[in-house]
This record gives sequence, C-alpha cells and structure tokens, in this order.
Amino acid sequence: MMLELRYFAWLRERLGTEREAVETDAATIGELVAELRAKSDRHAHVFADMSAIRAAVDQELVAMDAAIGGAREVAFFPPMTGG
Amino acid sequence: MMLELRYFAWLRERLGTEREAVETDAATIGELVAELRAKSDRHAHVFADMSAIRAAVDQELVAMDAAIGGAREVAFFPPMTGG
Amino acid sequence: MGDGKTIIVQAAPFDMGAVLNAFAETTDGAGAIVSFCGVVRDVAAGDLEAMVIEHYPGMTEKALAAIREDALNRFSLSAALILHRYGHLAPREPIMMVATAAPHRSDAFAAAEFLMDYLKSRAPFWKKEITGRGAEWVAAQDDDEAALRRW
Amino acid sequence: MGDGKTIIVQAAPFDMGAVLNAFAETTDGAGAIVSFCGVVRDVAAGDLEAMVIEHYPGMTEKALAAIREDALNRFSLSAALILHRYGHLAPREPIMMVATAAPHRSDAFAAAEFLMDYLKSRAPFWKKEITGRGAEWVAAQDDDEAALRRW
Repeated sequence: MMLELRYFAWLRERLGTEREAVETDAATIGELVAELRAKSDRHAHVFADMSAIRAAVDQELVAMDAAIGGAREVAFFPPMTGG
Repeated sequence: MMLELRYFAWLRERLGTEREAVETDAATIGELVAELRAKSDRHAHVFADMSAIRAAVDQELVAMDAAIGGAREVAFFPPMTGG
Repeated sequence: MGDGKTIIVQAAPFDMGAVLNAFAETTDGAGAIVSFCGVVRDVAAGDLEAMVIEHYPGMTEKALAAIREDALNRFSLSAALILHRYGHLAPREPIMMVATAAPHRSDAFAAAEFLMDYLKSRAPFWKKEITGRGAEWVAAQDDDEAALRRW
Repeated sequence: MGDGKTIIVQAAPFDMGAVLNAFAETTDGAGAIVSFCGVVRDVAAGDLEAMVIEHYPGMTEKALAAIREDALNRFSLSAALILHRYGHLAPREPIMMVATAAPHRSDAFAAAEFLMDYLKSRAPFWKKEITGRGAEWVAAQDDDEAALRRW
C-alpha cells in the first residue's frame, strides 16, 4: 500500500524532508521502521534509537507495535514539548 | 482597662451594634466572654455557643484562651466565608 | 490596579482580564501564570438577587498580606496578587481573584490553591445571600477548615 | 476569540486578559474560573532570542479536543478552553493558555492542571529555543510523563 509519511522537529531536520510517500507491506509501525532503516544511511541513523521517537497513525498517537493496515498517514516525531 | 469591642455579621445584627466600649479586667478572651454573657440577655444569647464564634485581638485571629492584656480592640465574628 | 499593588480590597467591580494583564506585567518573565476568579453564582434555582460581603477593615488587609507572605515563603514565586471585594454584588459579578506567577507551573498552581484555601478561612469576610425568601448568612463549610490541613 | 471557540491554535500573539474575559462570558454563572498561561521565559542568563514552535496541523486540533473532552468527562465543569500558539515567539510573549470554569473551585483547579499535564505530553507541539549559541530543540522532561500518572 501507499503511505504518506510525516516528520516533525529534529526528525524532519535530520531527514531533510517533512514528508515522503512510501510503498510498503508493513503491518505494524515496528515493521515500517525496519523498512525505513534500510532505505538510506540517513534513515538508519534517525531511526536508530526508537526510545526517542513517537508515532501517530492517521493523526492518532500509537504504540510502536500498532497496526497500520488501511492507514493513509503515519507520522514520526520526538516526545512532545508543548505547554 | 478600656477595650473596644467589634462585632461582625450575625453577631453584629443580633447584638444590634457594631461596636461597644467595655471596662474589663478579663485576662483572656474566655474571661471576657463570661463577663459579656452577664451583661444582657441579648449578649447571653449571642455568646451561648462559642463553637460558632471566632475572635481577634488587635486584628489578629486568636484562640479563645488567648491573653488580652494590653489589647486595644477585640473582635467577635462567625467563621469566615470569603473567597 | 495597574500600579503593581499586590493586596487590593475594594467595593467596586473589577475587570478580571485587566487585572490579569496588569499582573502579568509584574511577573518578570515568569514562565507560568495562574489565576483564580470567584464569581457570584445564580444559586438556589436562580433566585439569588444579590450578595452582600461584610469585612473587617484593617484586619482584612493585614490577613491578606500575611497569607500572601506565607505563599511567597512556601513556593518559588515571581509574584502573587490577592483582590477581594466587599459590599453589594450582583449575580455573575466577580467577587475576588488571586493570581500567581512562577518559573514552574506546579508552584504557580499550588500557590494559587494555597491562597484560596487560606483566604476562605483566615481572611475576615462574611457573605450574605439575598433571595426572594430573605437574607441569609452563608455558613462556613467544614471542608474549608479541612482544606488547610493539606498544606 | 470572543466567538465561543474552545480549541484555538494560532500563530498570532494573544491578549490573555481578553481571552479570560471572553471565556468568562461562556461560563454560565459558574462560581470558579481558573486560568493558566504559559509565557516564553528569559532563560539561560537571559540570552533566549526567540522560541519556535512546530506543530502537526490536523492532529493538533484533534488531540486538544480529545484532551478537553477527557477533562469535561472527569470533572464537573461548566466550560473549558485551550489556546496554543505555533511559529515564532519572542521572549515574554504568551505561548498558550487554558481556562476552566466550574461550580466548585476544586474542579476548576484540578481540570486546569489535568489539561496542562496532558497537553504537555499528548499534543503534537515541539519547542525550539534560539539563543546566541544556536538553535536547540527543547527536550521532553521525564517529569512530564510522570505527571500523567497522578490522574
């Protein structure tokens, strides 16, 4: 399936893009991350330490083992610092 | 000594005055209250239940056994309801 | 109210937004500003016609200043303000306000609650409610005294 | 801001007093109104030049609305508002604000703290501080996540 990926804050800066479209069969966020790590050195570096990264599926915060079947948009970003 | 007494809220209303001057040798608030009860039926009635009354000596909240030696002003009033 | 006064006792209504903005000017770059405003409610099936607040001039200002000093000693604050009205108040009018400013929000929140808890039981104000059925002094709540024990 | 909106996400500065007054108009005679305002600090020896806040348009509004709904379900509230800015902010400018109104002050205070705790860790905002030494993303505090466990 086609997924729209969104990146925020330092992930956006280090990847050099705020969005990219990927073709994937990943069933979970974890599987998607494994695919992304293989995509480029830059991706491998950004996704090395997942303890510093949060994910959202279709704009809902999810755990790393969350399913992404049917999702249109997956976002990766650091822990939030609003307020 | 001469003491200025101040009354607030329902004590003021039931005594029919907001202040009165008394000549007293009372050493504590408790002794003063005993003298006041003997002053009139109205005073006796108002000061019957001291659990509903608070006192201040020279504008500082005090306990009923507080000393009043040297005080200029003693006030009686119900528990406060500000805020 | 824009003159940096930190204890204000007045009969006149006040504009809570204007008080908050004037207070914010005094907070010296604090990160967190908390305000509490008490408003006259439409209680008892909406038949509250007015609230009358009596106070003890002189003691009121001293008690409020002491409560404020206590808060400044207990919490890490940049600024704190207490405003309280007396006299005749209409339903929905603001009664009183506290505002606190601190580097951290936990101090600002805790100090505002502390000010409110102490003000309720230690500042010489007495409320009377006027309804179609007459006038009645508001009774102090046991809760109010209990609230002090958490500090 | 006077149109009764309860979730506001904007780049423009806001007047915290005006927001508080507009909110008070929507509170339907509630007795207690609490506000919290976060302000850009002069941190790090005063060399903060600016703060830049990034957010996730779409998810931001949904997350804030969900947090507000949660507060309305947990506490007995008459009204609740969340306002948060994004983009470029100067020192001492207001960053965000929450306001709550309730019949009882304990609900108004608790709900305001609840909104703040959840907003810090569950709404997609990221702060970057610009100083003379460069730009740096603000790190999330372990405290922020821990703060959620009390609810």
